[in-house]
Amino acid sequence: QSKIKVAAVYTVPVEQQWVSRIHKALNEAKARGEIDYVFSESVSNADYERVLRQYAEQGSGLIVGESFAVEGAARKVARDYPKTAFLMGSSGKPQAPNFSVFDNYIQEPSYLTGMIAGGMTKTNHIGMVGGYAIPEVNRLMHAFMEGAREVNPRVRFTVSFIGSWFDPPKAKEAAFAMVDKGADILYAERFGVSDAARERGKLAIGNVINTQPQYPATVVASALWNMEPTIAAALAKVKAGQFRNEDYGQYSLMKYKGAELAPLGTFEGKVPADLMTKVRAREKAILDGKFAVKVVETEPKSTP
Amino acid sequence: MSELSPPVLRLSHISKRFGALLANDDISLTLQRGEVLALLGENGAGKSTLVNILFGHYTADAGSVEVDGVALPPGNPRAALAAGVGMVHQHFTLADNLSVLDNIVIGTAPLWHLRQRRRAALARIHDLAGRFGLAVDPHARVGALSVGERQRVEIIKALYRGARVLILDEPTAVLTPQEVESLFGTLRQLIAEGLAVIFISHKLDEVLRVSHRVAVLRGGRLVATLPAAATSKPELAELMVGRRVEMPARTGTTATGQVVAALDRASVAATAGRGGLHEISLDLHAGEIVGIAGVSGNGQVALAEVMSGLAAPSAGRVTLHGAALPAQPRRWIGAGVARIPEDRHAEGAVGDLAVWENAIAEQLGNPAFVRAGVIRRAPARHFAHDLVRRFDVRGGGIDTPTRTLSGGNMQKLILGRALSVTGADACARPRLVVASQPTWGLDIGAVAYVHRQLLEAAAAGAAVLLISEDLDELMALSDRIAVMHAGRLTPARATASWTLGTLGLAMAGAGTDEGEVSHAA
Amino acid sequence: MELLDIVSGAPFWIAVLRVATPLIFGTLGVLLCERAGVLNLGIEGIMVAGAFSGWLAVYQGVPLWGGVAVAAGVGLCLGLLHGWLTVSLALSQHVAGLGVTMLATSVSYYAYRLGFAQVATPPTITPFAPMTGWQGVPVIGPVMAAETALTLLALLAAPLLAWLLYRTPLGLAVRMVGENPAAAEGQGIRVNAVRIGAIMAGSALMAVGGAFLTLSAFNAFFFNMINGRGWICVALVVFASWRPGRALLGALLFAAFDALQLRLQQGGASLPGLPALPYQVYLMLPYILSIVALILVARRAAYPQALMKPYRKGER
Amino acid sequence: MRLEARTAVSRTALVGAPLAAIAVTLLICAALVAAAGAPVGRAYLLLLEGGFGSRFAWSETLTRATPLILTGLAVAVAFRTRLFNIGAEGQLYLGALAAVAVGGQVDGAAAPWAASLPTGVLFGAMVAAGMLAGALLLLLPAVLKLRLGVDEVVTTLLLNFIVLLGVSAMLDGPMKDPLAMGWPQSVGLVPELELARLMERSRVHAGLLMALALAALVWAINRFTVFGLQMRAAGANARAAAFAGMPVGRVTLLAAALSGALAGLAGVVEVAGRTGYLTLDMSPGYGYTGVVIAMLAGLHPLGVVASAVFVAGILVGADGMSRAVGVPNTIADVIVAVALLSMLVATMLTRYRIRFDRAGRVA
Ligand SMILES: Nc1ncnc2c1ncn2[C@@H]1O[C@H](COP(=O)(O)OP(=O)(O)OP(=O)(O)O)[C@@H](O)[C@H]1O
Ligand SMILES: Nc1ncnc2c1ncn2[C@@H]1O[C@H](COP(=O)(O)OP(=O)(O)OP(=O)(O)O)[C@@H](O)[C@H]1O
Ligand SMILES: [Mg+2]
Ligand SMILES: [Mg+2]
Repeated sequence: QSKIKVAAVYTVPVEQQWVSRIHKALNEAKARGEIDYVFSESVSNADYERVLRQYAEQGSGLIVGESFAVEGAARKVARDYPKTAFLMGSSGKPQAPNFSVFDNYIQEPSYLTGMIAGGMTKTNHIGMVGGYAIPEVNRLMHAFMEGAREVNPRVRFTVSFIGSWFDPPKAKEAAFAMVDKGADILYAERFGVSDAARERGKLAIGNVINTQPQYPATVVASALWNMEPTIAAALAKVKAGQFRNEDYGQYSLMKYKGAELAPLGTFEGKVPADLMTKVRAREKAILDGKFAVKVVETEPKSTP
Repeated sequence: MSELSPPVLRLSHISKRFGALLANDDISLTLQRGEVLALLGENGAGKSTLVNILFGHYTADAGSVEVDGVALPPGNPRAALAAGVGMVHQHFTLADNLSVLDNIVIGTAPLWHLRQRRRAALARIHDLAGRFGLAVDPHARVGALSVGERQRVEIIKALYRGARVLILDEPTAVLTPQEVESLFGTLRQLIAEGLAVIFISHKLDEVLRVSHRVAVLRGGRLVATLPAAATSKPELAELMVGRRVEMPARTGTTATGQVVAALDRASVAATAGRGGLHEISLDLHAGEIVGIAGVSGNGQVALAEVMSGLAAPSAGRVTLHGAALPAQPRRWIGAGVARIPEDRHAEGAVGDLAVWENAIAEQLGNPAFVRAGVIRRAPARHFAHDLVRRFDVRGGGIDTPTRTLSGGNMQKLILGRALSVTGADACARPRLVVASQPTWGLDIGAVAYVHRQLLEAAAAGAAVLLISEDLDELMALSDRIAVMHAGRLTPARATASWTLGTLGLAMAGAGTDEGEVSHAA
Repeated sequence: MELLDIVSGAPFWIAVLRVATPLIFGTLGVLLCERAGVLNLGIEGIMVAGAFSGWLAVYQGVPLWGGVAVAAGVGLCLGLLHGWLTVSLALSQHVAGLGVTMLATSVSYYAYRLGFAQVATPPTITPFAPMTGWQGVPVIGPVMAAETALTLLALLAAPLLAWLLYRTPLGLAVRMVGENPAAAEGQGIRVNAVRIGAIMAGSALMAVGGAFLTLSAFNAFFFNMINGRGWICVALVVFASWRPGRALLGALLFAAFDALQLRLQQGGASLPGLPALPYQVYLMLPYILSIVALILVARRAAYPQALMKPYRKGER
Repeated sequence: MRLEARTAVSRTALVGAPLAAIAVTLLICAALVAAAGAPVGRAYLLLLEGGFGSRFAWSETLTRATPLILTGLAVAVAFRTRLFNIGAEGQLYLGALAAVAVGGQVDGAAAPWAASLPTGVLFGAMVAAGMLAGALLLLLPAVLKLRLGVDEVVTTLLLNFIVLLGVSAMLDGPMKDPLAMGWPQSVGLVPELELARLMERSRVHAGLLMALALAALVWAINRFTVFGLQMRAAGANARAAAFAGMPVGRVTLLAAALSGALAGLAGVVEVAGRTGYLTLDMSPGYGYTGVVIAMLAGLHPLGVVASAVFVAGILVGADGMSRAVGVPNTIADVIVAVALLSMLVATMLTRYRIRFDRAGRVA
């Protein structure tokens, strides 16, 4: 049968953690021979609408992207091409007939990594470095903090934002400053943070991607985002001619394997067993639908 | 000086073209050891071009330069320096923010050396200063030096490198008479030691005094080379200009009219780089020319600023027809004050604007040229055409950028603009003319022209304030002369009562003590 | 008070030096160019190119110092380009500079993408290690031991440049062509050669500053990672009144504000006397203070007189 | 090597120079395209087509050119007066912020104070607010330059960072759209304030007409008015201008205000014509590109229009081309950068000739 033509439009380079997950899932689908995949990265806000239109004009069956700052434009294009499926990273609602949304709803594993961090910190102080305080970042940070508090009520958090997605040296500086203040586990939302942790012999918690291969002695656990379920679901709908306006957010949940606590890997056995028992129990509760991680999207603040 | 000895310098068949203009046309010259050759010519005759070619700043289109029989590579000042050619440019080429020492030693050591031999350099400068009477503090910042001192630095620069041919392009244009004397002393010293000198000047007296031979350029061509001893001022003037030059002079005393402008114990605080005024009083009457003599830096700039509406006196009063005006040039222009600034490039005109735009620059409030903020191009350009014609501004038309005019022509433009303002309050002619150093750097023909204009303005009833360092000019034009020294002014006395001697004494500070100034009026 | 605690600790000064290092290189580079009379707005791009080429070289197996040399070499080439445009051809220095920035940035990104088309995580290298040997040295030891050799190089570059400018014939020539090129020419200095040389050397310094980010501060290359640091250097040179010593001081001051800003931001609500400001306000702090500093020094600033004035031989 | 001014510039040179520059650009970039393994000829055909080859291409090019014309004009006006405004980017964002503050929705409708106003008046207020914001932002460096001698290149550059962070704080705080799900973006403009489309199914909006009108206006100011003359005079020689009685300080400030207002308007037009609301990544460096455009145009207002369309066309065309032939899309920036530099060199060579002296030494 004929392959589905998929086009992706990213506003940042494909190394950026968030986008790298979508890119990976689509590349895998391409490798499996399911799709023809083309993409544009670092597409500026001003160009986004045009690029969408051009892909739509070229007969793409499915267009994937992140429409956060270009919501209006993306929805307009979708309206103009009702035959094309649009699957957009978005904080908004789906739009009839063909505009579906998804988001990195990985607060569940974030919560679990928070538990691990809360249990592993000796100084009861965790540092968190973010790029910008946007919902995609905030809700994971909140879930992480909640998880840490569950196992360790005395834990303190230091939060800071560096005002850039792409400044690892600066993220590193922010992380160093946290270590200097006594943090011994760092929540690595940006590149650079794990690096700082490694240099100072501290631990780090990964986010969205698994950086343990690069930092085997540093990254304890990571909350992974897997875009594969989302992409698979969307492709299935497209193939069946049933793609509609839906919220694919759920496919980023652990239940659908859209998110997971990365294997402990090098830290297998180094995390206290009783702590891991608690974590596994929580994980099961989540999977069983007995525990829901709260979604809070306000800007997280350092604990006083 | 033997006619048979080979020349130190030989210029053969030099030609240089700037676009359509042939600035140097097949010029050949020689220079002997111990000789001073004067180079004469109108503004734009090609003097600076020729010496710039000789020094390697410009590249000639044709011809060659030989020093001691060896041809210099074209367009290479390093080679010229190495061959012993030193040049003092028409406009000083010194870095203001660096010390005198730095300005002198730059380029004398290979660039990759790790050390500067400052001690040895200081000793050498000291030695040169003593030998040639060129006193200057090697550690001073050049920006803080007077014009005369800078001139000395320029000459030391050349001598420091052991120059055997020294080129001086209009070295006296901005020097005071005393500084000129000391420069000539140095020159005599130099030729005694065997240097050869090329000397450019517009002042024929000077030329006849210091030079052995005179070469005259006209329109880029060498029109004559004569021994200085066998020629005269009128002959040289005629050779330069191509016709006889009449220097206008005051025709007896004019009956002076009412007071047009008055300074009453006006003071201005000194600022960095310009002296102040100290309780100056002076009346300017309609129809008279009042000359202000003085060594530069004694407050002339401040006086010109106050009388041009650029600065307000900090104490005392300045009145025009009995009323004080705010220090806004626009108001002064409107009140019929024609102003000719000292520095025509920096203040007189905006070089990047077209001639016609500069011509109306002082009249942007005049309804004849501007309506509702929009320039009425037709009348404005007509006015400029007329001005260019009446004041004989040569060099391109009214659309050429003003910067390409020669100094003399730019001066005529400025003069014409100032004198043709038809003030808002219906004064068809200027009531007061404030002219600062109006003939600096101009050739003799242009000087005659400017003088005639000033005399005509006075004859037409304007009061003229002539600030000048050229005593001959002052004596020739002024009805009364006052002398400035250290921000104070002597009473203005009839020109006839001054001699060059008494003027010089007053300029040196004698006779401007407190008592005399206080009851001057 | 917390501020005092922050500033009195060695970790703070370690951070300051680290943040300052690329700024010191960049500022000295701009300073050298401007002393020779040429504004170099190419800095932002030259730093990108330095960061990329240095990193790429090391990634390809060249030793770390080789990477630094490669970055410097790329800086020299871009400096030559800027020099050719602004000096030989006397083009507008603003625009040529912005053009060089655009070119160097876009070509670096292009090359990176060609070489690393399908990367999930950015490829890394092993960066410079801290100079732990300094540990025993009193007072500065604990701080220096946490820095890499590039930081030491930056700290040494300032006095070296000062010595060069004020004590050697070459330095005098550089200052002279920046003050009055006609005068320099009249003294036999080859103005264009000196200017282009200064721009090349200055650009090499900038590129090394960029390389510090990929070879020492971090271990990978990112799009946008220079993040405006180059522009800061342009400001710092004015603040420094074109003096190498003050440039060093200025870079350290800016870095101190930046390091402090991170720490104050992290203090959150806990910092007494300061309300919980949006984090952007803290990020603004170094820029605002730069402008304030510029206002304070403006009166004394002694511009190289020929800065931004192209010199065309034989033209007045 | 030295430069020698040409006396007469031939018409062929004037036309030929830009063409030669484009040829050189294409040649240089061909190497890069080939390095990526893409077919060069086809790539360039696609570029041309993508930038100028269809109605859609033109509509996109003109959409992209609209803010560039305005920032280009802003820079041209300031540079003419020798006020080196590198801060158009910041002025653009502040202008956009002001526009949203005035014309933004409150609870899904116009703000209470604005609800009763006729749309035309509200539109005027929005435009005025944006222009005023841009003007005020540039007045600060202009005043600092005039009064204290603070270098404006540096202050305008630094202000870009400050404004962007300030806008970020506003979009995270008081001006955040409560309906944007926490994403930092401003509330949307009242729909009636959005600019009309000029072509169906395209993004070209009435902002283009505003930009063109302003280019004509600035040209007229430069050429016909006293203010234009005064701006040039104050820029070329402030001392001489002051001596001739021109109010140099006031002229400089007015020019700064005009420049800032134009850049501010670019922000207004982007919000009202393209996005409908303000985000932090709205401008892909329009302010900096404005410098490029103004200089390509030789600071001539009408030239600004031409060079803005040219640059926009390359950006749009090269972006599409990169996708079609599979080269990294930064090729667009490479082409613009190379085009800029070769265009500068080419136009210079129309005015000067390069002479190699007989000595042969390259100095
Ligand atoms: N750099 C230049 N570019 C173009 N034309 C020039 C240049 N320098 C000189 N000229 C032309 O050459 C002619 C001769 O100029 P030059 O400076 O040699 O005159 P001069 O005799 O020194 O005049 P002055 O007495 O005013 O100093 C001028 O009229 C001018 O047209
Ligand atoms: N950039 C230029 N382009 C064309 N011609 C020029 C240029 N610069 C100078 N000139 C010409 O050079 C000649 C001499 O210029 P210069 O400035 O030496 O005049 P000047 O009479 O010596 O003035 P001053 O001595 O008062 O400065 C003038 O005739 C002028 O036309
Ligand atoms: Mg001359
Ligand atoms: Mg002259």
